[in-house]
Amino acid sequence: METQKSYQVQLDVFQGPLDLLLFLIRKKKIDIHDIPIATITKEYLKYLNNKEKINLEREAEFLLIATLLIYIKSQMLLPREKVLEDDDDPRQILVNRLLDHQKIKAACHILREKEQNQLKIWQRTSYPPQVKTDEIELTEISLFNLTEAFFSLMKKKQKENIKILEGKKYSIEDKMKEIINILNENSFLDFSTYFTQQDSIEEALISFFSLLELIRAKLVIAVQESLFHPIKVWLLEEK
Amino acid sequence: MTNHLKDIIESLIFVSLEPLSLDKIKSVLTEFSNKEIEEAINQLLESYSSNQRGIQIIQAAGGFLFATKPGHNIWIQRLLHGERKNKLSPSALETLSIIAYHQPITLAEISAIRGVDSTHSLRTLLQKRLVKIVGRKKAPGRPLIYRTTERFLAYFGLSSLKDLPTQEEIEKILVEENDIES
Amino acid sequence: MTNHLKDIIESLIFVSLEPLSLDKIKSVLTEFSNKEIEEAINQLLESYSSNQRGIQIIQAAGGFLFATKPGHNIWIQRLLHGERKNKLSPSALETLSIIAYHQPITLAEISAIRGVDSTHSLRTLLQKRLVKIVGRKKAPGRPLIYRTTERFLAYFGLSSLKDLPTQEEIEKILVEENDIES
Repeated sequence: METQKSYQVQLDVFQGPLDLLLFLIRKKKIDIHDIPIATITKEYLKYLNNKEKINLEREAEFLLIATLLIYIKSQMLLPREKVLEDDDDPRQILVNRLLDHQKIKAACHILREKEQNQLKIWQRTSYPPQVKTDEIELTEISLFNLTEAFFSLMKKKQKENIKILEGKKYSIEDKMKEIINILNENSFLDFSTYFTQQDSIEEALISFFSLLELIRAKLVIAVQESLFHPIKVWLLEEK
Repeated sequence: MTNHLKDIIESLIFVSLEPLSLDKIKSVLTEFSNKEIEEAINQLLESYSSNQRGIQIIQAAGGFLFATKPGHNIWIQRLLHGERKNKLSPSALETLSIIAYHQPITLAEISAIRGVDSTHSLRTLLQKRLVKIVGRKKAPGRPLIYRTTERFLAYFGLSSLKDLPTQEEIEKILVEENDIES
Repeated sequence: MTNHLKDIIESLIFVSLEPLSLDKIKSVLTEFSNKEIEEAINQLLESYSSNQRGIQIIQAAGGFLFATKPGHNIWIQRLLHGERKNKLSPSALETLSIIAYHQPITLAEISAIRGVDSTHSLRTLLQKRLVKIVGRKKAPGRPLIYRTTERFLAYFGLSSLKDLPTQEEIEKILVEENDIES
C-alpha cells in the first residue's frame, strides 16, 4: 500500500495531484468528508517544498490543487453570517472529486487483478498454418486507425523523396521504353522496388502512369500473387 | 447429430481469432435450430470443463474463444522466446477506467477528472486499440470523443460493459483499504 | 504428472505459430525427460483420435499442429468468408484514408500516393459502399473520380467530413510518440 511508503516519495509515483492529496489524507487517517483544510494544506505545501525543483509543465496540476486548497482555506477563515449550505461549501467540490478519484482507484485495482489473470493466458495471434487466409484482418477499425494510416504514409513519403532533381523532364514514352528494356533484360520487374528507386514524386508518378499505359496496351502484365505480395510486372509474350 | 454439431461449433470457435458470438455461430449454421445450437454449445463447454485439457474455451467480449490455461504461462513464454505480455502503466489504466465508466468522453474531460493532462495515456490506449474515436462532441471546439473497444473487453476478460467492477465491488475495496489503515 | 505434461504440450502446440517439432518441445520442457515427453505426446495424440472432436492434432511439416476436420470445411469457409466481408484489410484502410483526405481523387492518384496499384482496395471500398464514383476528371483519359459516402461518415461516427481528425490533432498524438523514441 502507498501508505507504507516513506514520506520522501517522489511526486512521480503519484498519477496526479489528487493521488497525492488522497495519500496525505490517508496518512493522517482523515475522513474524506471532513478534511481539516488548514492541516492538509500545510502538508500538501510541505510536500511540494520538499521537491527541490518544480517542473512547471509536469507539476502545474499539483500547484493548481495547492491554489485550490489555499483558496478554500481563505474562504473558511472569512467570517460569515450564516452557516454554509453543502452546495456552497468550497470543500464540497474537492470532496466530490476525491471521492470520484477514490472510486476510480478502486476500480483500477479490480481491473488490474483481471488483467493479471488475462496476461497469463494466451490466445493465438494468427491462424494455424493449416487455414489459408490471403488477407490479414483488422479486428476493429476506428477513425484513429484510418488517419494514422494516412499520415504515417505521408510522413514516409516525405522522408523518401528528399532528392529533387531540378529541370529534369520525364516523359511517359521514355519511361515506357525504360520499363520494356528492364523487362527484356530481366524476367520480371518488382514494381515497389522500382518505384522506390525513382528520384522524385514526379518521376514515380510518370513511371506509374507509364506502367498503366503498358498494361492497357497489353504489352506487359502486372501480377500480384496475393494481397500484400509485391506486384511483379512481366513482359507479355506474343502468341 | 447434436453430437456432431458440437464438433462443428468447436472447429468454428477454433478457427476464430476473435471471440465468436452466439449470433455469429447461428448465422453460419443456418441448417440448425437455435435450440440445437445452444444445446450443443452447452455440451461443448461442459466437455471442456469436465475433462482435463491444456486449452480452454473462454467467454469474453460477448463470444467464445480458445485460450491456454494460466498455469502453462512459463513454458509458453519459453516457447515464444520470452515474449511477454506487458501490463498497462498505472496512468494508462487509470485513464482507461475513467473512459470505461464515463464513455463517451473527451480528452479534456478525462484530464479534468484525473487532474493531469492525459494525452500520453490516451495515445497508448488508442495504439493498443483499447479505446477508439467515435466522433465529435456537439460542444464548442467540437472535441473528439472516445469509447472503449471490443478489444478492451477481451483484454480484461469481460463479456460486456456490464461486467465492469460494480459499485458494490468498489465499496468493498474501499472498506478493505480503510481496515488496513486503521 | 505425465497427465499434466500432456496438457502443457497441448497448449504449446496451440500457441505455436508454426508446426511444433519434437525437438522444439524438448528444448522448451527442460524439466522433463525425453521419455516422459514422448509418452505424453502419444497420450495426447491418443486422446484426440479416440474421442470425437471438432479439432485434431496432426503431424505435418516436421511438427505437430492443430487442424480442423475436413468435414467441417463448408461451415468454416462460411464463417471466414463472412468475417472477411465484414472487415477492412489494412490496404483498403490505407486507400480509404487517402480518399477521405484527398477527395475528390482518381484511382491513378491513389495508386501513386500508395506506391501500389490500388484497384483491388478501391473495388472493396466501392462494394462496401464506403466510397462512390462522382464523375470524371477533366484530364487526359477522363479518369473516374471518387469520394467517400454518407455510409463512410456513419461507419466512423462522423456527422460531416469537417469532423475528420485534422493533421494537427493526429500529429499531436503521432509526433510525441517519435519524440519518445528518439
